[in-house]
Parts: sequence; structure tokens; C-alpha cells
Amino acid sequence: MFYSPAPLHIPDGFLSLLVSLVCWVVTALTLGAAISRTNKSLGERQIPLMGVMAAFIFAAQMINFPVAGGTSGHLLGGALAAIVLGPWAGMLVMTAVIAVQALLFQDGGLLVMGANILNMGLVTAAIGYGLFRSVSGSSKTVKLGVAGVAAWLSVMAGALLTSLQLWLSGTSQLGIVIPAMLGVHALIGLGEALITVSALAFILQTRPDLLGEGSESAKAGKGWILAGGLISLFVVFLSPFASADPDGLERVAENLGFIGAGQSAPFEIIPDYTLPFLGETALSTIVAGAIGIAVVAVISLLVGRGMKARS
Amino acid sequence: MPVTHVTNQFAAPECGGDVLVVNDLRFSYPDGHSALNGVSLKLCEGDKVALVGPNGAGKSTLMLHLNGILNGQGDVEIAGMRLSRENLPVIRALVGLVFQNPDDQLFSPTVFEDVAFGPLHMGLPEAEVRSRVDAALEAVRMSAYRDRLSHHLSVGEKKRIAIATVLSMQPSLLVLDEPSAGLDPRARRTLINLLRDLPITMLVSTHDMKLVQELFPRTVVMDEGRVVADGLTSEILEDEPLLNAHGLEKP
Amino acid sequence: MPVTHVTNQFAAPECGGDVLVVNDLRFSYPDGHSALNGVSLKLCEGDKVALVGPNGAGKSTLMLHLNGILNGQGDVEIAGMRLSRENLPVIRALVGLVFQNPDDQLFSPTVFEDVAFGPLHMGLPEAEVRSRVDAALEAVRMSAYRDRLSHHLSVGEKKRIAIATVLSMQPSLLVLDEPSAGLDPRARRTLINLLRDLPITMLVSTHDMKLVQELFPRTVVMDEGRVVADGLTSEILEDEPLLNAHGLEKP
Amino acid sequence: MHFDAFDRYHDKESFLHRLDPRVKVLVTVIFIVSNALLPDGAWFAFGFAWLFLLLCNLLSKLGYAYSLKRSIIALPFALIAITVLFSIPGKPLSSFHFLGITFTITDAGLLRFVSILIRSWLSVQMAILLVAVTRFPDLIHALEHLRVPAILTTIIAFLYRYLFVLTDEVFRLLRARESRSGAVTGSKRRLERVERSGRGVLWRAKIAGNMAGQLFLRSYERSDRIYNAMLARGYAGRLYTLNPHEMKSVDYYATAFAIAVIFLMQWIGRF
Ligand SMILES: Nc1ncnc2c1ncn2[C@@H]1O[C@H](COP(=O)(O)OP(=O)(O)OP(=O)(O)O)[C@@H](O)[C@H]1O
Ligand SMILES: Nc1ncnc2c1ncn2[C@@H]1O[C@H](COP(=O)(O)OP(=O)(O)OP(=O)(O)O)[C@@H](O)[C@H]1O
Ligand SMILES: [Mg+2]
Ligand SMILES: [Mg+2]
Repeated sequence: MFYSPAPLHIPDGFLSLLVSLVCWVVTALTLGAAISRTNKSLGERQIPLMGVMAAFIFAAQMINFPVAGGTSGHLLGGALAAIVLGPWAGMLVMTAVIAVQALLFQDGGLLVMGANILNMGLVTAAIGYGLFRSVSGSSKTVKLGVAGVAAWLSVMAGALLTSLQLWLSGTSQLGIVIPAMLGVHALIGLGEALITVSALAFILQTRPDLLGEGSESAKAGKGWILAGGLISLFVVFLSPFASADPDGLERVAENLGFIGAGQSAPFEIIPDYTLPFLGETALSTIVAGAIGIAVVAVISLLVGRGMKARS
Repeated sequence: MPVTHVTNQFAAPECGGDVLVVNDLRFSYPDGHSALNGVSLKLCEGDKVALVGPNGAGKSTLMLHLNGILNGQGDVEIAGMRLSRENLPVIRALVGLVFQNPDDQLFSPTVFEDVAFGPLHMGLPEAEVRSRVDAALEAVRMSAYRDRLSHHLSVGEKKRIAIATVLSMQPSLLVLDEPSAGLDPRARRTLINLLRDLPITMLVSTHDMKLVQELFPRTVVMDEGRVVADGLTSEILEDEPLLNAHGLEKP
Repeated sequence: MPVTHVTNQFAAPECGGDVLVVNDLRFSYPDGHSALNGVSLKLCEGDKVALVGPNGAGKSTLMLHLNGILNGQGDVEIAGMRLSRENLPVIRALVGLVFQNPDDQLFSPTVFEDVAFGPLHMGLPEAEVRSRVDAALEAVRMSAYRDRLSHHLSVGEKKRIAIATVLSMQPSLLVLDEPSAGLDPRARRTLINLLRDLPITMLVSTHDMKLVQELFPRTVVMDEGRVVADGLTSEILEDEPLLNAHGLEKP
Repeated sequence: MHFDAFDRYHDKESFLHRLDPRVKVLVTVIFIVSNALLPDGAWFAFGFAWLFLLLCNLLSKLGYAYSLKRSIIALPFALIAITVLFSIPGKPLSSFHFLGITFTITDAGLLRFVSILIRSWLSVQMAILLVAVTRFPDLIHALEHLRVPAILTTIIAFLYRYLFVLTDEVFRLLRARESRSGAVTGSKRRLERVERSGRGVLWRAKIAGNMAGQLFLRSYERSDRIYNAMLARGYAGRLYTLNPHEMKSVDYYATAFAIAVIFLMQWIGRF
């Protein structure tokens, strides 16, 4: 009743180090752009606004509605946040929400937080804002309809990315995880779409000024429409393909070099007993030794600092 | 702080058909804080009763039990029906609960939608819903506000709409939690007149002793999760030691 | 609703060094609603003045002008300084504004950080900041709460911390918007004693006429964006026609 | 109403409570990275990591099983990993039929599944311990010191502060909705029908959406008032804070010790 963990929050341990780090890099780069953009384009008013909006998303995730058989639908909020706050601010707000969920409730891990932010905060915001923005001049009905589709797609995109990451980490089998995750989230996404649409309808009715065309310039708008559209297409085409023909996807990944050809299963991305990336070579042993020395150096440094600090 | 518990010192007025019977109700919050320690209370058809007591006395907690939002040990009977899992929906239609902050009560964009929520959820046919909404808005003298946005009303107006949202369910018992908090004197006066005119049994919690004096023939005093006094308002408001012991003040 | 505007019917007390001078202040909100229609007001060193009036009279709007959060036409002078863009930082340090809802005022996670916010943004050195925080908490008798989390406090405690957050800036003028709203009688009593003991000029808006009577020698009545009366509290509270015309009541 | 249920911090006097928050965050992250680096089936290393956890539990004075008791939270997610039981080629251990498909559990699959669970379980426990011995505001300071961008830490600080205010609001909204969710008096059959329908799912979703919209507006307007309150106290676009923490010798020694232990753990896991 207080707080229910959502199935998209990956805990630590379920993603390999490599996948976690790659996701962190992507997330950090995007957030860096988001930060420099918000710092530039938004006024000082924006700090309390984004902070309270983050709390709003957190609280809104607790609003549920009974569906059937004791289950209930509720909100993820990425698309909604981006639509009402703009994409960059929406991303920062979702990042704060996901960080607090991980730090305070262990809902989602720390090392895999990059992946969680990517799946639930960045991609959802891009889809939500991009698609909504593409119909900015249209009638209210069209806007709401598109917002609903965007909300549903944003959940599907999150689920798809999560599945792919789990598969690349060797935690799940592609042929099972994709249909399972997408199936469940097709339903969860409906709840997301319904709440997002009626929340937007409420805002359009009471404070339409807040949903004005926003602070983004027309040119930046085009970029978002493109980004949102591309990600959506990716989701729309990849999902059925991956569900129907997982082996095909694996072959594609092999051809693209994501998975080394000839490997029977992707979990060997981090082989045992050697350092990642290097293989069983003399080089590996040397690097391992170097790391050992570095660690000892760090420890000595810390002890030295401790002696100097004198509590 | 030591508090003397004066029970049944005042004779409660006699009555026949009970609208509400609470018997030895006990409740602890999940964190272990016991908020109700054996509350017993009876309300008759047409009674208008004030519920007073210091912060944390358990007034709101008691009110949340009256339509089963919280479930303690002990009996709650509404109009002769014992509150239980099966008849929860019926009881919720019989007990109209109005919370302190009207903003919590009004979650729809327009006044009409908000007042229609209860009847719609009860599964009533559309024509009936419409006539109930009209009657409820009429009762709080807000018919002209039917299509306004709840969000833009003043606190006093919101308060009256909040009362209409439960009147439209035609409850047998109206339960109001601190209805006059945050109102300016004029809005407060309007509210008092409204409550006086409503021909319905009501239990009203408040810190506003002047309101108690003006409106309610009977007063129940709670402290530390117990009923410490229950009787005629005129007598209770004269009992200085009782008032002082429970953090109250004469109006 | 027709309202008769009785201006300067009461003689305001004499004074020398003015802490606050407001001269013919006018302001309209962006949506065109004109909230202030020529407000004039003077406060002297040590004055404790109540600002009363019905909902929407413009009390909060006036208060937001006193340290330049809103900018209307007309003059505002604080301690002899005209409010303008350049001396805004100085003025903000001189006027301590406490908002109605302490949850809006206490925006930092811990009490210490909140009370330190003002002095830090005035650019004071660390040691000075710390000593001011301690003094402010001492003044509201909440020193023990220094490291507590704001969200764990009761409303009354939050209210006192909210006052400490501006006391730490050592303002010349304390401006409080409805400080007693939502407090129970005991917490309200604590607040009254605190305000009485603070040796500082203050302007306090409130709907609580009993508070006005107890605490403020002088009262300013506003309605429809104008000052409609300004004088001794004892006289104003006896003027029934005035009170009735502006939706007020005798305590 | 209080949502203090959200507070995971436990007020105690202990070595871990006194430690600088930076140290705690850093060690937690290194520990979690180390878990991710440990190879499948490194049982000794897993055991060693658990001993380290046990030591931390004891040092926190919260009881040796504190983090253990709260660590089930990651279990539901294990469902996701269950497929590795069947998908990794290896020696078949047992097989069963479900929905007309034969599932065969292999030894390699079991090894991988158990390893994933243990890694996750160890990591979650350390994170649980971190928030149990560090007040959240201190955690935010630690993030600031560790160079997390100020805009993010500020948003997180606001989020934490208003989390409680807004969840209280949501809770009251939900209560108000619940208390008006009635049914007409009538026969038993009628009742059941009402309970099932209570109007359609779409209508209910719309109500939930209205509540979200309502909450949005209130939050938005609240942020305006907060901004005014900040302006009134001298905010001009830059936020200043005092540094409440200073690294002491113990903090450096503790970091050194923890890193040494974790390195040892890696060594045990690999050789
Ligand atoms: N959700 C909760 N969890 C734990 N304790 C609670 C909760 N809600 C209320 N309490 C406690 O239960 C007691 C009774 O609270 P209640 O709200 O019923 O008091 P009240 O008489 O309505 O007070 P007030 O006049 O302030 O509204 C108080 O001590 C309060 O702190
Ligand atoms: N942001 C705003 N935009 C437009 N109009 C506003 C705004 N804020 C207030 N008003 C209007 O300005 C007028 C004065 O409002 P103000 O809040 O100053 O009244 P007040 O005297 O403080 O009332 P209360 O006793 O209810 O606090 C009111 O009519 C109000 O509706
Ligand atoms: Mg209460
Ligand atoms: Mg006001």
C-alpha cells in the first residue's frame, strides 16, 4: 500500500558490469546535455519547480486505480513529466525520482542505476515529448490521443530496453524475456496511457497556460520530434521481430559485433578467471598485477591522509 | 501530562433509533501508536454532535472508522448494520465523510463531475445522478457553480462543494472533520448557517469552540483515544476544570 | 457587493523613525485582476500591527511587495531606503517574510540548513552564519531541534522554525502571513507568547480576531485592495458597522 | 497522517553512524561493483563478502541480521533470471513439463542462477545498510562532495523534502475517493455487481488521472510559493550550503580497510 516496486527497476546483480557501465556512459552523456541545456535556457525559478515536480512524479506513482482481480494500474510518469516540463527538465526530474527510489528504497540498484535511468527516464521522456510535440498545433483530441500512444510506447520502450540489457548480461534468455516483458508491459502501458491522458485533459481544462508550446525553440522541437519518432519506430519494429524470432536478433547482434561470433551464449562477455576485455594472455596477468599495485597505493594514500587528518 | 478521565459525568440525551453505535473501539496505527483506546458513542436520528479534543486526541482516527477506511477492534454499527467487509460499499453510501482540506475531496476538474462521483460509483442511472447532483448543489446553495472548475473556487466555496459531494449520496450520517478551519469570518458564518439548516444527523470535529456553542446541542470530548465527556454543550462549556485538563478553551 | 470605504477615520499613533512607508501602491496581476488600488501605510520602530480583511482583500499581495517579490506602481520604503532593483538584496535582508504554510517556507531537508539559508545567501562568513542560526533557534526556543528533519515536526513546531528562518537574517521588520492558521489552542498560545516577546517591528495578517485583540495595539483593515481603516485595535473592534461591512467579526 | 514509514534511517550511536557519508557511499559502490566482478560460483568470495556484511551489521549496532531481514525486496525480480536455469547448456539435472514444453535444468544454468541471486542479494543488503546508518540529507551532501552535478543534488534534496508532503496529499486524496466509493442499499446480488463494475475501468482510470492532474496543479502552485519563500530569503539563482562534514583519520582508515578487504575478496574469487 505504501510503496510498490515496479517491475522495470532492475536491482544490482542482474546486469553484467560491462552492460551497466555502457548504460551509465550513455546516461551520463545525455544528462550532461540536459544539465547544460537547463542551466542555459531556464531561469532560477526552475530549481524549486523541478524539485517539487520530482516529488510530484514520485507521489503520482502511488495513485492507482482498481482494474480487476485485485490488480491495479498506476503511473510511471516519464512521458507525462516530459510533456509538462519539457524534455530536458523531464529527464532530470525522472533521474532524481529513480535515484531516490534506489537510494531510499533499494528499488533498483546503484551500479545499474544508469540503465534504470536510461530505460525509465530518458527514453520515456524522448518518446513522450517527441510525439506530443509533433502535434503541437492540433486539436485537443488529437493531442490527447497522441499523448496516450506516446505514454504506451514509452512503457514498451522501457520494457524492451530492459529485456535487451538482461539478455546482453546473460541473465535472461531472449526468446523468453522479450515476450514476457512486452506482454506484461503492454497492459501496464495501457494504465500509463489512461492516466497520462486524463491528467493532461485535467490540466488542459484548468490551466491550459501551463501546457503552452514550452520554452523549446521550434528548431529544437524538430530534433525532439525526430528522436521520439525514431525511438518509437525502433520499438514498433523491433518488438514483434524479437518476440517472433529471437534467434534472428541474436544473429543480427553477432553480425553487428555486439556478441562475438561463435560464442554459444552471451554471458561469456565476462569470462571467468581473467580480466574482462583482455582474454587469457600475458597482458592480462600484467594488467592484473598493475591493478594490485594501484590498489595498494590507494590504501597507503588513505592511511597517510588519515594520519594527517588527526580527528 | 496527567489527565483525569471523567466519563459519563454528563447525561447523554435519550434516543430511540440509533443512527450510529460505536462500542469499545480500539485501534493502533501500524507504527504501534495506539490512537483509540476503547471509544463508545451513540448518535440518534437528527442528532447534531460536536467532537472536540486537543491535537492527537484521535478525532480524525475515529471518523475514519465510521465508514471502514480504518478497521479497529470493536463494533461499529450504522443504521442497525454492523460494519463488515461485505456491506462496506453500502455503509460508504450511508456515511458521508468530509475531510478537513476540501482540496483533497475535490479531485475532478468541474464541480459537476465531483458531485456526481459518489452517485455514479453507486451505479445509479444517469437521470437519477443528475437529479441528485442538482439537489445536493441546491442544498449548499451552489447551483450556479455547477460547471465551474473546482480549482478556481475560494476556500469557503470549495468547502460547500465538498459537502455537496457527499450529500449527493444521500447519506444517513454526515461526518465533518474540522469544517471551519481556514475560513474567513464571512465564509465561516455561511457554513454555520448551512449546517444548521441541513436536516441530517451529523458528527462534527472542530477546534472552534464558538462554533460548538452556536450549533451543537450535544458535545463529545475526546482525549488520548477515549471519550472523556459526553453531554449537553451548555454544561460542558461551563466545566472549566474539564476544559483545562484537555487543552480546550471557553469560547 | 457594495462596501463603504472609511479611510483615516481613526488616528494612527504618532511616530518618529519609520521602518516602513508604503505610498499609493497599486498592482494588477498578469491576468488583469487589480489586487492593490492605492495602499498607503506607515510603520514605526517597535510597532506591532495587525492586518485584517476578508479573503481576497489583498493582504498577501501587499506583503509580497514589501521585499520586492512583486513590483507594483508606487513607493515602498524600508528603513528610509527606497525599494529598487539595486538595493533589493539589502531590502530582502531587512524584511523577514514568513508565509502562511510552513511547508512552503521550510524547503530544506534539515532545520539547520533552513535557518542557515538566509544568512548564507546574504554572504556572511561561516562562523557568523552558525552563531546566527543558534541565536534564531534560541529566540523561538527550538535549539534542541537543530539537526531534526523538517518533515518530522508538528505544525506548531514548523511554524516556529519558519519564524527562526527569517530571524536569522536579523530583519528590521517581520512580516507574517496568517501565522495562527491551523494551530490548535495550545500551539496557538505558544505562538502568541513568542510573538509578544520578540522585540521587533511586525506586520501580521490574520483572520483570528482574538489574536488581534490580545497582541496588537494597532490594526489596519484592508478590503478590495485598499486600506479602509487604520487605528487603535480597541476602537476598531468596537466599530460594528465597519467590521460588518468588511466581513469581519468581533472576537 | 505521517509517511514516516518512508524513513529508512535508524537513529543509533555507532561507528558506522559516525563515519563520514562520503566514505559510506564510496565503500557501498565499490562493494557492489566488486560483487558484479566476482565470477559465477565463487562461493568462497561470496561467503567472504557476506562476512564483511555481517561485520558492517554488527558495527552498525542494528543487530547482525538487520540487512538480511529487509533484503527480500529484490526477490520478485529473480523471476526474470529464472530462464537461465534452462537456457545454458550443461549437464541436465532434472526436467519437468509445463504447458506442453519440456524444461531441463542444467548444472551450468543452476550455477549461474544462484550466482546472480547471491550477487544481487549481497548488493541490496549493503545498500539497505547504507541508508539505515546515514541520514538522507547527509547522503545528499556526500553526493555533492563526490561531484554529482549540483542541479541534480538540489532536485533530489527538494524531492526528499516534498516527498512527505505530497505523498500525504496523495494519501488523503485516495482516502477521500475510497470513502465516497459506495453502493446502493439492495440485494446481495446487486452488491456483487456493483463491486465488480463500480463503473468501467475507463471511468476509474479517468478518476485516477484527474487525481494526478489535481496533484500536478497543486504541486506546480506550491513550487511558486516555495520560490517566493526562497526569494524572500535572498536567493538569486545560486544556492549556497555550509559544508557540515570533514574527513577525520578514522574515515581514511576505514576506507583503506574496506578497500583492502574488497580487494582480498576479488583475489579469493579469482584464484
Ligand atoms: N498514519 C498515522 N500513523 C501513526 N500515527 C498516527 C497516524 N495518524 C495519526 N496518528 C497518531 O494518532 C493519534 C490520533 O491522531 P488523530 O489524527 O486522530 O488526532 P485528532 O484528534 O484528529 O487531532 P487533530 O485535532 O490534530 O486533527 C495522534 O497521536 C497521531 O499522531
Ligand atoms: N497569482 C494570482 N493571479 C491572479 N490573481 C491573483 C493571484 N493571487 C491572488 N490573486 C487575486 O488577488 C486578490 C488579492 O489576493 P490576496 O491573496 O492578496 O488576498 P488576501 O487578502 O491575502 O486573502 P486571504 O485572506 O484569502 O489570504 C484576490 O482577488 C485574488 O483572487
Ligand atoms: Mg484531526
Ligand atoms: Mg492571504
